[in-house]
Amino acid sequence: MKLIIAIIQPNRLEAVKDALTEVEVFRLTVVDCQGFGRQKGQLGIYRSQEPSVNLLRKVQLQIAVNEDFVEPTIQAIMSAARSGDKGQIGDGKIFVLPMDDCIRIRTGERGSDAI
Amino acid sequence: MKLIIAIIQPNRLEAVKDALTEVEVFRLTVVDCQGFGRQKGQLGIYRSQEPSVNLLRKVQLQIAVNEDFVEPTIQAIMSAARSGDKGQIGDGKIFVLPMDDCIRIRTGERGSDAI
Amino acid sequence: MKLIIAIIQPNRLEAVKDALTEVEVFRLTVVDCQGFGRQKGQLGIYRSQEPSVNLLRKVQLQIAVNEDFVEPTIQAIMSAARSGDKGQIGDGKIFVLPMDDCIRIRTGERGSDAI
Amino acid sequence: MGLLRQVQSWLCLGLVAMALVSPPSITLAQEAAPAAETAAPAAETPAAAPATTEEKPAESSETPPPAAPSTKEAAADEGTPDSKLTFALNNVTLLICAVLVIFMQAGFAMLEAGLNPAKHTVNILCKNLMDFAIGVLLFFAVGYAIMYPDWSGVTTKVFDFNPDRIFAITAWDGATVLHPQVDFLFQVAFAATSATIVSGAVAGRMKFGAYLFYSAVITAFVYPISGSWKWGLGWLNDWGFHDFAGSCLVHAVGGFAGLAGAIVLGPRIGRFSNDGKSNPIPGHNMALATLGVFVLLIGWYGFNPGSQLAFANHVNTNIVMTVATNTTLAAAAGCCVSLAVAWVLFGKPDLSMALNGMLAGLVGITANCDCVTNVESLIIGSIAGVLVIAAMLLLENLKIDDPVGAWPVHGVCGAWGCIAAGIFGEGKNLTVQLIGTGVYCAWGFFTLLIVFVALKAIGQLRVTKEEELTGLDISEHGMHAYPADRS
Amino acid sequence: MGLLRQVQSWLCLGLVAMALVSPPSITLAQEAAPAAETAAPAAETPAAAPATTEEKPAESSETPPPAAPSTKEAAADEGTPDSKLTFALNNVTLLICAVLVIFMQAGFAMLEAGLNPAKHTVNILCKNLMDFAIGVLLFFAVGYAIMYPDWSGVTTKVFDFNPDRIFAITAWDGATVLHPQVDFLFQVAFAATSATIVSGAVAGRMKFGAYLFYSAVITAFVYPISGSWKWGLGWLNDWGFHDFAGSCLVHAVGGFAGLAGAIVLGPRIGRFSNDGKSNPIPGHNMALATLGVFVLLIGWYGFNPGSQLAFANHVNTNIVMTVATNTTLAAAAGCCVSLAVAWVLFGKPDLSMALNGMLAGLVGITANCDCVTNVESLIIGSIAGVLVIAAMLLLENLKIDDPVGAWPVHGVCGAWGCIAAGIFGEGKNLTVQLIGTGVYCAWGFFTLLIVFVALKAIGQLRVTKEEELTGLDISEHGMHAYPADRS
Amino acid sequence: MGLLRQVQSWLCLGLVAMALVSPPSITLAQEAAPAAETAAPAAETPAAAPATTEEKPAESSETPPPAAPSTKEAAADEGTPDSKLTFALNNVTLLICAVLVIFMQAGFAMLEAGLNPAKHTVNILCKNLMDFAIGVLLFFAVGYAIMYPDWSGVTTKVFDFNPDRIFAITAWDGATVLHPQVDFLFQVAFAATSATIVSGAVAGRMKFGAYLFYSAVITAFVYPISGSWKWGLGWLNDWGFHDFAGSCLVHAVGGFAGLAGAIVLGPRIGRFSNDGKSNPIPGHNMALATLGVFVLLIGWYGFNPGSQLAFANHVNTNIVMTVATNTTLAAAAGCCVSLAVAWVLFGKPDLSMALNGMLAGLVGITANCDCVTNVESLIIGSIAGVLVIAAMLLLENLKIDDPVGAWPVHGVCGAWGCIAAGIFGEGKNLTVQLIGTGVYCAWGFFTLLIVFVALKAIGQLRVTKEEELTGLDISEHGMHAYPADRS
Ligand SMILES: Nc1ncnc2c1ncn2[C@@H]1O[C@H](COP(=O)(O)OP(=O)(O)O)[C@@H](O)[C@H]1O
Ligand SMILES: Nc1ncnc2c1ncn2[C@@H]1O[C@H](COP(=O)(O)OP(=O)(O)O)[C@@H](O)[C@H]1O
Ligand SMILES: Nc1ncnc2c1ncn2[C@@H]1O[C@H](COP(=O)(O)OP(=O)(O)O)[C@@H](O)[C@H]1O
Repeated sequence: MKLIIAIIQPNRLEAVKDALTEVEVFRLTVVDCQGFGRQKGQLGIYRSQEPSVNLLRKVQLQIAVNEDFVEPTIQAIMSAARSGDKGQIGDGKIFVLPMDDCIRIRTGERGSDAI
Repeated sequence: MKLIIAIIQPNRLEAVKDALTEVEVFRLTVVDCQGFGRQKGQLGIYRSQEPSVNLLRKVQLQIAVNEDFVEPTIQAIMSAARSGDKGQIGDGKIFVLPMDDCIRIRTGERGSDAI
Repeated sequence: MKLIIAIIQPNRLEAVKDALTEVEVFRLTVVDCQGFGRQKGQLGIYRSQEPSVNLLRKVQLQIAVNEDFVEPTIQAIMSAARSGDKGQIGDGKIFVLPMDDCIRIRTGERGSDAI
Repeated sequence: MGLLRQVQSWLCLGLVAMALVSPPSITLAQEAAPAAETAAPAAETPAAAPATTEEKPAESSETPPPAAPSTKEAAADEGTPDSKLTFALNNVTLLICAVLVIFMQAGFAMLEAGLNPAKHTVNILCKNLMDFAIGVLLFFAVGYAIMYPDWSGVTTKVFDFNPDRIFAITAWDGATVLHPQVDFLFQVAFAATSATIVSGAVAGRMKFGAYLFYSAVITAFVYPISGSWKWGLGWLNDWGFHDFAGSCLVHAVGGFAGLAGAIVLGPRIGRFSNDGKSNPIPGHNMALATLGVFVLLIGWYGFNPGSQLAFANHVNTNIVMTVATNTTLAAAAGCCVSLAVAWVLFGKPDLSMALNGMLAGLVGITANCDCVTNVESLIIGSIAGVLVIAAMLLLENLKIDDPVGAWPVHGVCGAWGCIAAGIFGEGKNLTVQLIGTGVYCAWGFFTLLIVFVALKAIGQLRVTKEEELTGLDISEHGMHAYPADRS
Repeated sequence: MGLLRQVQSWLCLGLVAMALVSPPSITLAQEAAPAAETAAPAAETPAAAPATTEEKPAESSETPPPAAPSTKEAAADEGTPDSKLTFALNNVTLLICAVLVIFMQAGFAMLEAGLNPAKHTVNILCKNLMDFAIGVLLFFAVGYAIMYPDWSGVTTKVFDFNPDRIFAITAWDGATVLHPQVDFLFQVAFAATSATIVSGAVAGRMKFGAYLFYSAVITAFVYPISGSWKWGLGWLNDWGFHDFAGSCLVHAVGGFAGLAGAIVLGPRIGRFSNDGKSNPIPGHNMALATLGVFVLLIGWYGFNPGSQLAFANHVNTNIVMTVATNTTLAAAAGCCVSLAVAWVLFGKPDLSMALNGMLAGLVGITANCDCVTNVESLIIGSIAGVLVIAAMLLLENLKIDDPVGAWPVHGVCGAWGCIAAGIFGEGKNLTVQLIGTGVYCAWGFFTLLIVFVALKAIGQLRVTKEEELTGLDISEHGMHAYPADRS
Repeated sequence: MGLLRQVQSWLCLGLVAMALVSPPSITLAQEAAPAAETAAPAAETPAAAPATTEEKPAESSETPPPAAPSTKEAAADEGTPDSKLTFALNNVTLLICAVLVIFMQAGFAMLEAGLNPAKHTVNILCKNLMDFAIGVLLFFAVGYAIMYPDWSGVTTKVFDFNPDRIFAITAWDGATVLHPQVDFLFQVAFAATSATIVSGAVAGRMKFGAYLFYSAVITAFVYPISGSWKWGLGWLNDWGFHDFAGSCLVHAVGGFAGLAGAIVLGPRIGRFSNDGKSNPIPGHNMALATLGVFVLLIGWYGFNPGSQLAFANHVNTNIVMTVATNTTLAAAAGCCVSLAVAWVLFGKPDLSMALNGMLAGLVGITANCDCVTNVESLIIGSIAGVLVIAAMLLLENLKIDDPVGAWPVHGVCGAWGCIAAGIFGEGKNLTVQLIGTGVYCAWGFFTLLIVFVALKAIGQLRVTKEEELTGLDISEHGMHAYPADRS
């Protein structure tokens, strides 16, 4: 079991969700976050001044998956989260973390059944 | 050391906090999130239309614990986070992640003492 | 590769970001969160009543780093996140999680190159 | 209708009897009467005395238009350009005042929304919108008829209605000083206010249907019936009770009704811990709450000055201007004193107390702003600023959960306003003021207590624990006030 | 200018012809004329008849100031204190009404912002601010001149302008009942309203530049031209068409223009799924939206009562007060009915429908509030409350995306208002009302359709998909409405 | 009091001397005098000339009521119905204007809150609430007495007070044109405005106690003293200085006081990087800020038209209506020009600049709206729209941190307003205008500089770094403006 954390552009969320549905990943959790990376300038101006590079709005997806689904999930995210054809700086990252256990609160099921 | 991530219904937060206190888990971090799972329909209507299934508000708990506390913590969350007696779809998940190290910023203590 | 999760006081964010820049950690993700720990009383009064101890506003940093950078990153956070000289209760925690993989969405690079 | 009329009459009488534990009796009424007679001309304004000799007396709220004794005299010079201008000026000004009072609905809505958790916001907004909408319809249907029955000379009744005003506004007869249409508008805004005051006290746990029901009861019956006792020229008016713009008639009735609601409902989940600790539930948006108070302040310039009901001669103009300044001074004093007291007692300058202090000052001056001096206004406002804090602490001790402080602000300071009229107001009788105040507080409290207990008995009062924790927005209205962009 | 004038004239004529599929012809105009003549004195007010004999007739909106026939008579008693007071009272009151109407801009801004996702908020605020600013400049430049040409007696033209009012307001000649400066102010507020109505229908996807352009076109040409047909004493006025405060002239024109925009733009991304399912995009802040509606309600007390344009004699005062109460009753009825219908149909008391219902009632009563009774106002408001829901469901079915419901509220209920005047209004001709309504709806729709199609043709209408998803705040204005504290 | 009086007098004289580097001397005063004399009747209104012959001259702000020379004449026809109506109309209208000006407090609060980070919101709201509350109390205590001393004929003093107005409002003597109570109300609203302007410039880093202190100093002394020089009929009035509604008296004084505060406090942490880069700190809620500007716009219709102080005869009505339209035109021009300039310079249509541009236009027209034409208003507003951007860029270059742009909007455009009166205003002397403007700017700047430096010296001015980073809400008031639902 892995926990996949993907940080993407907010405006790609719908596309990524659709792409994940296609590889049969139906469950995920979304967290608002702000990213500090190589991208610049989303905050153009304020009172005629350009704020210095700063935290930009991002969205974080957390998806717990069984091993088989790791690669399809990564591919789905990658293809749908890119801005334009070649991607842009700021398009984000995917982190894959090992996961020891998973529990479904409703039923108490554990392990890969509970994902 | 484990990092326990629990995604629960917002209205169960108080109950879960109380249950954790009873098993002597006093420290935790809470993050607002939105979940996409099997639950439907929290957003009933808007201007007479039912929005399509969508992201529902959830709350995520992050709790770093030493090994001994893993099971009690899971049990506490499970018992307190269920809606009604049998639980409902949407009640959420618990993920258990391995954790290499923990540092208390104030003192610089590390490892299981710092939890 | 490790995922470093640091929970700090919101007003130390700028200082921590500067400290991280100095150890050449340029990329990070920030999530708003609320902490329940040993600290008390941030919410002084409301309508003449002191709310019971409760969730206090914190900021969570998520930083994916290669092994070499783990210690410098921890040190940078520790030094910059402490309130005053000796630190105060509520200054926060750092968790170090193992990470299996990292993917840069824009290019598809993987592993330590993608951090 | 005959039956309803009788039942209502008896109900009223019963409640009034409860309120008057000490027997007031005829004697007292006679004591009060002469004081009342001199009240109008003896207002604090120095210029009033010479002016009145040549003018018809101020058409103050003491003598509401429909029964105005000066009707015939006014009719006599109907055709003169002067009377036409007077008529226009009076009515246009009252229209503007009515608009300001209607604006208060927005103030109440923002204040209550701001002082409550985000998860009840849609419910709060919907309550405040609907109590105005329903209030207008029901006051048009029956409330106006009940509040202004045709009681000339008859003062033993506690309930009656003017059949010409059921679903209708009497046509302008070309003679009365006020146009009935604008009179209705001004009065209906007051009626809606008394309903909306209750809203804050019962926030966060009442079923929406229950809210609509009691809101209808207040605007259709509770407020008009007790209103008729004074402004409908009923028995309390006869006794010489003074409540210029409604500290008791509007605010205390609403505030005590809210108290009844808060008691019957019980506190919100988590408001008081099992170990008895008080655990305040902070509002989610202080900017909204502050905006609400500013809007209420503005609205009060319609509420108080407008209550003179006439503007166009020296006496009236004089009173209206004094009323406006007194209102301002009391608001400022209440605000400063509340902030200062809270700062001393709790160690921080608490914005929520400053806001409530300003409202406390405004409510406190409402009954007496026409008959006290500027400096007395400062005193009245300051005392209101202390009272509101004391009342809040009392509620804490009694473990009664009033989310916005409706009872401390409107109930307690409303009562204070009428008592202050007795203390400071020239020619006002303190005993009468105390009795009248008691009557209105009891009336508001007990009538609504019955309504809330009845709703509770049939299980229609409070939402379930689950629904309350989820928030009334989702559970009652199926929508969030602040959906995230992506949802 | 001569060319432009001709082109415009022909364009207008063409559109009007389209609207009038059934030939109305001269005959009909003559049928209507006598009805119109009796309209003013036959207002529902009982006291009007005796009063008018001794007074100059009500300077109602039927006879706007610049061309007021009573000018000379008024001039005669210019110097009397009475006439000076009348002048002052009329103009001061109209100024206050103008301020209330200008306040509506804030209401529209908050309502539209609240009912849309957070990511378009800056864009929406900027649109609503700028359409007022640009509207003022352009109405001053040409709009006012076009809307009030010097058409005394000539009614065959559909477009003309008064050269003295290009970049200028005619000086007060010491005789007209209204001061031209305040007349301009009141009128410009109306012009800005009609532009701002469109804003809601095209929210979330239009380029900011395109918005400024069409907004300029509306306030400079579209609204003034069609406005001149009635309030400029043009041909529709001649036919006896009745639209007291602008259900059609302002609201229907704006609402149908918005419909054209919504159609040409197409729905927002994700609004309708590929499988045809409707997927509403909820607003991000219902508190803001509700505040907006309350502000609009307040503003309407300037919009409707102010449209009488004169206040200072019994006839006027009488009408103004009735107008205010009718407005209130219709708003309340619309609100209650919409909430109730939505509750029954969809199972929840939907705040967003109650808000739209109140606006629907307000729009519906605007044309006829001077010529219907209180009870008829309730009926008109109630029907508007049903119509607004029906129209929304229709848009859903047609897959037209109107984010705030501008067409259901302003377009449909605006049309209903003028038709209701024909049904309920004493002495109003239903056929004329139907024709006039059709003309205004068609005019608003087709003129703006041309503008939007043209903008689309040159690729200046809609932002890119990427920009829309990111939100217009960042893509068009480079800023967030709600930046996090740390950014 | 005698000592304080002397110290104050000398202090004033010193500052005035500083401001007048070039010696103005007696000669200049005499040059100016005749211009001033003709000013009132020579207003741009064509109808004014014939009208004035038969009327008492316009009771413009040139001759505030308490010292009105026409008092006796007015008293003569005290008893006529006409004079009573005139009195009522004047005072009721001024009351409404006062209410609009008080509403501006809400506008300032929302604007400042919206343009600052969320973590200072409670502090900002509390400041804006309290400066009104404290302002009312102190203006009642001493401010009103200082601002309107009994200076008939004596013009060499710079400070005095009317002992009858210490903690009291003089009773209405039955003769003055304005009722003292409403006069006080209107004036106190202006005083509170000047304090509240400063608030924006010092946001986000000042101790709450320090804020209350300087706010008290402004409303009790700084504003009343300099106000008396003009509106108290003091020496600047004598020289013929013209500031119709307070571009300098209210706005420039407040704006320059704010500049002093911003300089003494220094910029907020992070506002300018160590490498000298400017790093703007965006406001947290543009919807709130925009709402604030709309409310301010509305309030300005009380501020400017109300400053005529009389409404009830042709001359006054004429001026008031022109003032209202000029105000609107300047606001629109300022808004459009600012947006356009910012768009060209920085590539995006910046909402925050459009908002400030509208305010700039409003401030700029305030001094001269009674004596310029409509087209001149457009020019004045447009120039203000440019000036506000230039001034902001200047502050950036000087590394002065004025979070809401109080100095560019109120200071610079306030000065511009009075200078523009000299340029465009008929019969106004530019030299006098320049001197007067200089005096007010210097007075606002230096008096508050002293206050701020003194507060700094005793360590009571600025919060600690830690507190500032945490936000003033928690550190000064112990509460969040927007607590999460669960906290
Ligand atoms: N090493 C990292 N740790 C945590 N978050 C990261 C890391 N790298 C990137 N991110 C997140 O991803 C977002 C996009 O990163 P960016 O540097 O623009 O991408 P790229 O690596 O493609 O240039 C950042 O805003 C940040 O939120
Ligand atoms: N595999 C998963 N990865 C990430 N989040 C999940 C996953 N499964 C469930 N969740 C979270 O838990 C919430 C509840 O899930 P749901 O599917 O309703 O529960 P159940 O599995 O009991 O049907 C979801 O809204 C989502 O936030
Ligand atoms: N074991 C833990 N699991 C999750 N979060 C924690 C844990 N310990 C601390 N935190 C987070 O760190 C914050 C500071 O914790 P606190 O207990 O005040 O620190 P300390 O351990 O130095 O006393 C808490 O508010 C909480 O958000």
